[in-house]
Amino acid sequence: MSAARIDWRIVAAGCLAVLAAIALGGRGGAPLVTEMLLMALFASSLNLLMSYGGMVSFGHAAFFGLGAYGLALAVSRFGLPVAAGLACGPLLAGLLALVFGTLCVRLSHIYFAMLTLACGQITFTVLFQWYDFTGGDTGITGFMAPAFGLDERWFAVVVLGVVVACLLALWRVVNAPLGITIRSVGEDPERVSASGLNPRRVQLTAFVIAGTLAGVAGSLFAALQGNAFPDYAGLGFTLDSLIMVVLGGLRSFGGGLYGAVIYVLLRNYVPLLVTEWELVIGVILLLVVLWSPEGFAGGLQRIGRRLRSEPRP
Amino acid sequence: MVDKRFELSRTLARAALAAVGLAMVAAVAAGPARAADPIRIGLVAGISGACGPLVDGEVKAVELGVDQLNAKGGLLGRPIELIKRDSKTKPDEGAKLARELVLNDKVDVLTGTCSSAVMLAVSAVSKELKTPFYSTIGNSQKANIEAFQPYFWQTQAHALMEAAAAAEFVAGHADWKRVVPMGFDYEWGHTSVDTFVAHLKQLRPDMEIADPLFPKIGESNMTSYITAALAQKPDVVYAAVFGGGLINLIKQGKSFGFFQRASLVTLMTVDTMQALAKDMPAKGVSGYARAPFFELMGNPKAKAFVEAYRERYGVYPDDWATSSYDGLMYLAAAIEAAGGTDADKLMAAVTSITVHGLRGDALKVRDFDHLMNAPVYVGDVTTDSPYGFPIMKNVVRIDADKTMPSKEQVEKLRAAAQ
Amino acid sequence: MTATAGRPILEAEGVARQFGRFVALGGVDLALEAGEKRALIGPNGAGKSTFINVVGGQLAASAGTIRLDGRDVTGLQPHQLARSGLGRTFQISRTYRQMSVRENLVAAYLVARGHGYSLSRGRLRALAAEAEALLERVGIAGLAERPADDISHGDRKRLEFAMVLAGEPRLLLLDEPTAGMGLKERHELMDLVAEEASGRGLTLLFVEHDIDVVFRIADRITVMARGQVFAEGTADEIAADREVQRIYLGEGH
Amino acid sequence: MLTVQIVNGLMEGMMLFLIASGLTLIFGVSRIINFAHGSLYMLGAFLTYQLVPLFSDGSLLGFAVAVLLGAVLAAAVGALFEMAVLRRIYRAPELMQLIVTIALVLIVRDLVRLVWGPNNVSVSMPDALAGAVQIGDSFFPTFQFAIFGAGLLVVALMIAIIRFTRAGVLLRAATDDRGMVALLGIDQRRIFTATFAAGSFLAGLAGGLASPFGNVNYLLDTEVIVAAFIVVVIGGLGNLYGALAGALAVGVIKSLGVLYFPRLAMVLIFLVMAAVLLVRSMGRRELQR
Repeated sequence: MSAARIDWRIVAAGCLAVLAAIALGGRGGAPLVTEMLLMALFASSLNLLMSYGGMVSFGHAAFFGLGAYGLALAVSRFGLPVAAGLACGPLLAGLLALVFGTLCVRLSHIYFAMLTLACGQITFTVLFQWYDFTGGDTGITGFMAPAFGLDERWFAVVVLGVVVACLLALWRVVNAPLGITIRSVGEDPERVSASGLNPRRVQLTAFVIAGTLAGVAGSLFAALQGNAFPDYAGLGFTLDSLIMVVLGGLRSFGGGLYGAVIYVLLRNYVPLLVTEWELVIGVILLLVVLWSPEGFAGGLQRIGRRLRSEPRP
Repeated sequence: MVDKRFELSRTLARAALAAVGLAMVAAVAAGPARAADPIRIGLVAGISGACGPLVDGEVKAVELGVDQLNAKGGLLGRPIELIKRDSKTKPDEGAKLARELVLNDKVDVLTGTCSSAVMLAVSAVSKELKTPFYSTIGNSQKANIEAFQPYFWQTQAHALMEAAAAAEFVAGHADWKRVVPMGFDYEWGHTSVDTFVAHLKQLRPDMEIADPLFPKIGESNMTSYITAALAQKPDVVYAAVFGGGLINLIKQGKSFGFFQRASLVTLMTVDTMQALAKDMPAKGVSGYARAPFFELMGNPKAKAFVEAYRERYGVYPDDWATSSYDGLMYLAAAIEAAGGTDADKLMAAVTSITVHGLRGDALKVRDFDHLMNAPVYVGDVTTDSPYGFPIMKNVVRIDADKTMPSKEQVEKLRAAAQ
Repeated sequence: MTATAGRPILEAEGVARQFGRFVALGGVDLALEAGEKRALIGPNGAGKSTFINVVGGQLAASAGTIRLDGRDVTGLQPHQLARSGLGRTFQISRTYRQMSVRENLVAAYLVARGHGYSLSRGRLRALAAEAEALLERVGIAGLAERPADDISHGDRKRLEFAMVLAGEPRLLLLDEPTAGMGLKERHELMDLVAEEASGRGLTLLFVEHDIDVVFRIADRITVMARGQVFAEGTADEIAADREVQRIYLGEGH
Repeated sequence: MLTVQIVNGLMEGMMLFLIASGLTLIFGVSRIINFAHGSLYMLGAFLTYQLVPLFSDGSLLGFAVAVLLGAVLAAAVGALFEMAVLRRIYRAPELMQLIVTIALVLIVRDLVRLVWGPNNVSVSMPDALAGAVQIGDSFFPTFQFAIFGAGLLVVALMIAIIRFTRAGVLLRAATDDRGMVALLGIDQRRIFTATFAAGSFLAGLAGGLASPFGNVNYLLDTEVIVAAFIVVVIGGLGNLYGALAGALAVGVIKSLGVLYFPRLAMVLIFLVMAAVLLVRSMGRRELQR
């Protein structure tokens, strides 16, 4: 039995690569690395639902946005210190994930997706229209210094720490009995049910974990920016997260991570070359689905298999 | 305990991580430092996303202006370098790009934002990094009032001023007795409607003002709002809407016979008139505008700009283009007055100079809210036009002193926001 | 665990189920005594699978009562029934296709033992040993590493059976356990089922089309037709029943 | 006032139905949630913008020809997409099918922008539809009646095709049971291609028909797609009559919302969508195969 242990060498190598990128990028480049890290966490949280739980959410950005607003509202409306606000974000996201999740897990497949879409759009609309409380479309700004007023590089290092911790925790979850159960439900909820466990409860558990982690990412994103806007809960971020998971690779723990790095880089650098950057991303997405449906991770594995099966001269 | 598909072969994972790391390193290391000689302007524009249709003219005009300045030897003997970025009309993206532009590309000034959210997000970066930032499209008053910061200035009439100008215009029509206000359902729309109503109540206490209507921003089907407005039997509808949503309102309104029964007063920019062309109603539409080129042709500077713009792009500049060009020229004057691009010296110059621009010969930015005394042009839309698309006639230039909030008002609003 | 003979473990009274206007079950009465092996036979569309699904909780009954060990369990969810000692297989076997055979069984154990939400990986190691033993018993230990998607139809049936056994049920519902299998495989599987059922003292209710299998395994046989119980009795009684022969044996198999 | 809003809501609803009909058709047959439906709508609008000057100087017939031609071209794009892309991945998880339609959204949006530029454009109303009809002391656009008629025509045609033609029989069979069509010995791929073409035709038709009634720009796709999803979900995915009822209901809710709960209209529509999904799911804890 190959107990999926964490290979600390890989973790260390990854962290070193990120630290090197932060150092080389300087103050101006560090926010890009931070964004990549936060998107990696955001996409990985969706990946828990999609690759493991078999649930495709069209409203995952709601929890990212709620994480951001949890922080922004706690500080600006309730006068809490930023540290406490950072706890409020994931908490708010987790709570709403519990509420929305309770409803959504009653449905499956495309109906589930459509209900998450509705929940996500309701969240967005409330954030967008409730001026007196959420500031509407002009959001909440100036409630804290962006990145706590830290040097961008130091903030990126802090985020690296939090994101690595969250991903390790997620790794722990998916390789623990709970992770097996979540995958079982993703594969066949009827079988789980006939075996004696309520699949909806399992789905709800996964939904809340994913929502909370998305909330962590959203809170830190708001901290990076020093603001919160309804966009953070909008359809744009939801589609981003779906695209990242697919680009990175479904059915792989690293899918969210790879996808975030690839997508954020594409989105950052393609517009420098062509105005029609969406066209380029669209074509890449199409090619990935057609030629490597399991994304970057799947492609890697395929190459790996080919290397192993071919005798070396 | 892990299914093969989930199990990452370690070498592969390492290879992947190395690749990812390399990619990140390569990515963020891109853009080597350049000589400090040129004056760099960072243009963060919503080239894609919701602002796409608006910023087209802005980008063209700024590129034209920079080329013209460089052709004359730049500013203070230094060439100007324009660095253009696509904010995708997303506040987070705008803020990130602004930060990158300041820290990596060493830009001296930021500009280009269109949506209020992106403008406020970039303004926060400008404040933090002490980099001057001016807006020529986005005109939420929040940036001048509640979220004011010393490195920002606004070269437009902001939302409060435009709404006040619209109220002046409506009040001036003695035969209009009943008005229905309407605005897009977001901050700008609500602020505009509130300001319009407050102003109008003062100017014309006799006027009946119906409950306002708030269609969602960019609403594609305005018919329910049109019928609801017409049911009030208004003489005039004030609509704080623009762009695509405004085109919907006008075309659909036309189908309802709206313009035979009421007048519309709205933000009427050149691009909207170009888009509507022969579909513009012959009467019944009045507008307030920011920089209608046809009204500025008497000013030789404006005429020269319009001709240069036409020569280069084959079209007439819209308001966004004209005011962005004007904003750029104001910046140029300020840099020359400051003798450089030092942020604090530049800001001191911004609030002390008087510039002969496209929109008048005494443009200046006042010191307590960094708001330009930009005029608002009001008039009636006519299809009788030499340009091949409608323009406005009977245009009145409403000067800023009639519309700018007083220092006391600004301070009151700032205190209320605390 | 051991049931006292003579007391019904499952009682269905007037169990009905409609789909729109179509009456799939028109009031079925059926009682199973603890430890017995009952076959449910009948032509296609007789309502056998519907009955299994209603008892298993996958379908709600439109009317009627179901008692398990004397307790009214009508309307309970499948997982609640499973926890009350009911285990079942499906017509098209349900396993976790992308997971390995071993993982499938470990997952079944986790659920059965109430460790589905555990975060302790120690539990997995402990259960893996048990899983190994059970795979051995059902004869697919050699396939432990293969994804369930990759193994043969018959082996998947065995896997599903093992997953049900992991839940230590007292009542076992098998919906066409041998559908789509070859003759030899069929008998081997059903012998295994019978052996395990006897060894563990399980009560067995199975839907089966192969009359040989039925006569070999079943203590008693219930014949269904058009959503009703048509006849019930021992193998000999049913074999001798002319009506049954006419409407069922003669027509189909 | 109330009546006016209700009538207007029904009119708007019929427009929504035209938008949603193709989406629900495609979903019914192929189970694909086509995010690119809005893109085909937009394409129909831009093609009409391009073609109208060629055929029409304000004449209704010329406009109709331009719209139909635009819809046919949109159908061709849809069919091509089905054959070149979707066909390869019918066995993949449904998510993959959805993702390629998202990719198509991105591609079409930028292609439209490349061809027609980022600015707003306007399609002229045909003269015959430019006026208004007076009912009581209210006016309603002739155009909306024409759209209502067109909507009814589409419903009638779709019913006729589904009821009375061989294609319709196959369509119904495919909607009810995908495997059955294969059993009937019919090339399932042809049905899917035809369905995609038909759905795209309807999207392009809706875009073309609606174009004189509003603004046309390269951002039209997103505006349309969310509205279409709402209608299709409320109507019951894949259900034509449901989509009609759902569209009319959404139109009326929105129209009345302007009067009675102006700030809540959008949230309310999403709440209705959520409620419909949940109510439909009740008592459906049945076996899912």
